[in-house]
Amino acid sequence: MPYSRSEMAARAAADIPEGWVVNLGIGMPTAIADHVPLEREVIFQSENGVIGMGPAPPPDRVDPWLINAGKQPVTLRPGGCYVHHADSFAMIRGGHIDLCVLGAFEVAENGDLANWATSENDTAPAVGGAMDLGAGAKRLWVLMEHTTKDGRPKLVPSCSYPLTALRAVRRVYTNLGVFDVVPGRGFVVVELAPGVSLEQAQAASAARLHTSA
Amino acid sequence: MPYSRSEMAARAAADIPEGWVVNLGIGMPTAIADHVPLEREVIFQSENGVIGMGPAPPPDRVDPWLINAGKQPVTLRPGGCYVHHADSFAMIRGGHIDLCVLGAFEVAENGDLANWATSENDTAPAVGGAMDLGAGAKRLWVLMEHTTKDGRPKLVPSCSYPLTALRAVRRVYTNLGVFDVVPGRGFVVVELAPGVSLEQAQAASAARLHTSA
Amino acid sequence: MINKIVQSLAEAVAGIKDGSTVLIGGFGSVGQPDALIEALIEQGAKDLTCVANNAGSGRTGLARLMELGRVRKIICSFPRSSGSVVFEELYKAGKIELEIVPQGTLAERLRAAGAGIPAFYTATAQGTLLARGKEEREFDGRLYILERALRADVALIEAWEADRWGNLTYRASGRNFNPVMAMAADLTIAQVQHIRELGEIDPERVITPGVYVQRVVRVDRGSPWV
Amino acid sequence: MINKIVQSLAEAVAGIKDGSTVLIGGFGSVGQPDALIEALIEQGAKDLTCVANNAGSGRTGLARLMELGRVRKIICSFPRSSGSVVFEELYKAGKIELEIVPQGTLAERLRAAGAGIPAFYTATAQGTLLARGKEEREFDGRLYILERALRADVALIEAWEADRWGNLTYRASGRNFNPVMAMAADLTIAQVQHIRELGEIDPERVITPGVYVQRVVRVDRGSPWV
Repeated sequence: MPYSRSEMAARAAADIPEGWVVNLGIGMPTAIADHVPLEREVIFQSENGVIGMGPAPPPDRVDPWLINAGKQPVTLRPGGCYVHHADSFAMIRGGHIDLCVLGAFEVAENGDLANWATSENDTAPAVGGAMDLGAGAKRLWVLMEHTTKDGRPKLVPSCSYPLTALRAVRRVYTNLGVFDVVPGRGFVVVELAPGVSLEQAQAASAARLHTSA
Repeated sequence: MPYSRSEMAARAAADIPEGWVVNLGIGMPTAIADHVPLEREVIFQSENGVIGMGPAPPPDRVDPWLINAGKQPVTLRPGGCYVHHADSFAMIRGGHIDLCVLGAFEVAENGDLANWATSENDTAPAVGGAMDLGAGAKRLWVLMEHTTKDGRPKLVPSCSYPLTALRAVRRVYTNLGVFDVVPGRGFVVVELAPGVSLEQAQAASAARLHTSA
Repeated sequence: MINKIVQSLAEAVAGIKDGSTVLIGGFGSVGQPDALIEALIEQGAKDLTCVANNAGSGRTGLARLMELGRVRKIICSFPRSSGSVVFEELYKAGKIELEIVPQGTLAERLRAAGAGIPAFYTATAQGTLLARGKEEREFDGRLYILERALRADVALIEAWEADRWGNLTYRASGRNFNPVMAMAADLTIAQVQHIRELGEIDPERVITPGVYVQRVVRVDRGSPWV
Repeated sequence: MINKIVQSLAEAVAGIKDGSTVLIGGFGSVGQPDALIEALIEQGAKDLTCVANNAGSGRTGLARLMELGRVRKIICSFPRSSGSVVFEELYKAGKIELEIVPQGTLAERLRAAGAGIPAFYTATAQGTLLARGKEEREFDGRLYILERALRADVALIEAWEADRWGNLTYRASGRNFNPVMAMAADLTIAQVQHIRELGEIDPERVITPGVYVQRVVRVDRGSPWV
């Protein structure tokens, strides 16, 4: 059985050790934080200058001045703090973010990431902070469905969509499993979701899946 | 009678309007602040990140954490604040300082300033923030004795000492008078100290002194 | 006595010229100078280049300014946020120019303008469509692109507290682009929730020194924003 | 539980390697991590490149480290402060290298290193001796020189308060180089006057987020510094 979205987020969350500074992309990656227990102290950073985000507030305790990069209300943990946008991206660009997890349209076997525009003729693609995070974070993971809604593979030999960052992705979490991007080799299976065979995963991928052996 | 040091500082102080952000160099220029009454609100900035300095504290009220660029104890006025060194020099380099007043070894008639090293072979000249201030402040004035201790002129056709900043000085206050640096023209006498004649001032200068007429 | 506090929104935006480059603070609805944008709509300046993280949403604020045909060009990182209908219409009709800038590069270009840095190198966007036409250069084995400072005529920002010298504090994620935009414009106008007496704001808590601010106007957003 | 607080100065400076580039915070005597410098003297690392605003004074602290022959090179803006006798002796004897950097360029090179900017242009020092060998380039009719980021292995800094996540506040002019140095080193070690409980420091008042800090040690300076 492939992972559900929640299981995918939990699976990625399990790999985040205490003490890491982590930026989670808008959409599915944001849910990863819900699977990191508060007592495992992970510092969630948001591009808009929030460092040390806590869980979403109950509806009656929303502070309208406190949102994350996805514009959702959040809270600040004890030990959290605020910086302005230039300082926030100094932290990102300067390599001080241990991990960034983004969604993707495609990931190539050399680690190229495409997640911001669906064609060169896209009239007005929205890039946000994805290129900064892709180039700046110490580690870039991707969390996404293994294929598009109409079944097209998203693990590819090389990206057909415009790139966000070059040779940047280190690991991919999908509904079918966990895959490392190994320089010179490509996608290497770390594990498959329960009941998913290598053949199934390979059939859903355009790039070759290697096994670590 | 030429101006005394205190009169020179007072003369420069008289030309600083309310609201200007002003950086005063180490040494003689620092004394200018003493001649600006508190009710004329001038914002004195120091390279080490103090914005809105007030007068020196009485000896029994010195805060050892609060010094100016000359390492002397200072106070902070109401409305003052602190920034770090990169933010302080962003303010300087970014053109947000209305006026900087420095001392000088030489000022050339094209506005070149030499105030940091006495020869190219100087073993270890100390530049501090002078080059940043020279290049970054909106206006650069110089406050200095008209000649060296042994009588050598400091207003020169071109500097013989290594430069601090090029074409930067706009006005010079000396014990003999006040002189504008006018592009394409050179030193123009704004006023002479009481009892000082143009001939005396010219005799003490290597560069030509023009009169505004 | 230095007093940057003005008494009306009209006074706050007076003198903004046609053809100006206008920075607009905020990220999402937080720290966005809504009242100043409305005042700019009233004020009438046109042929503007607007710099903001987004390209407006709904039909008010920046979107309204665009709909009125007053914005020639928008420089932003995320034009396609939910409800950016006006921008989409104008852009499809070829009635507005767009420059997309990665969010961190946008912040750094503004900071550079404020800090007297005319240009800097960054790895962000290297090798992508957004690097087209930009100088590429290698330092220590990695490729970077050259980005230019982004200076503006006017910044409209929102802050939490101000005093008459223009010192500003922000609240929580309300900082965002506001402090760097304050540095990058010749005329920085701040809409604030609270006016404090000079000296009342803790000097260690000032984020934007008044040096960067020319005008302050109080706009009480009311509950739940206070 | 994240806990960056260490119990001794020896633990704070443990592992600093020979050949390291070491940033030393402070301006004048303010915000200077005196106890950490003494601990580094004890620790024994040699062949160091030290980056500080000054080149030490008297015969203690950085001057002592130099006198012991442990500093290969010093990068600073103002080597000739009153009492920099050790530096003068060593420099005349050809026993120490010197790189003089304008103070603002020094701060910006450190900030650039922390911010992932490999190089930037500045007008500071253009046309002077300190621009020799540096690329010159014109932007919008003005000449600038290219300056490189200055990254380090270790930063020794002083702050006012810290919590166990390493968040730091400073006091008055004690900020100076400390926050930018904290960003620019792989291992940032802070000597602080006060340890606070997590959450006790106002989040709006944190100047250096703990993200930039690896180790914190409490050093009570005693009166009148408290």
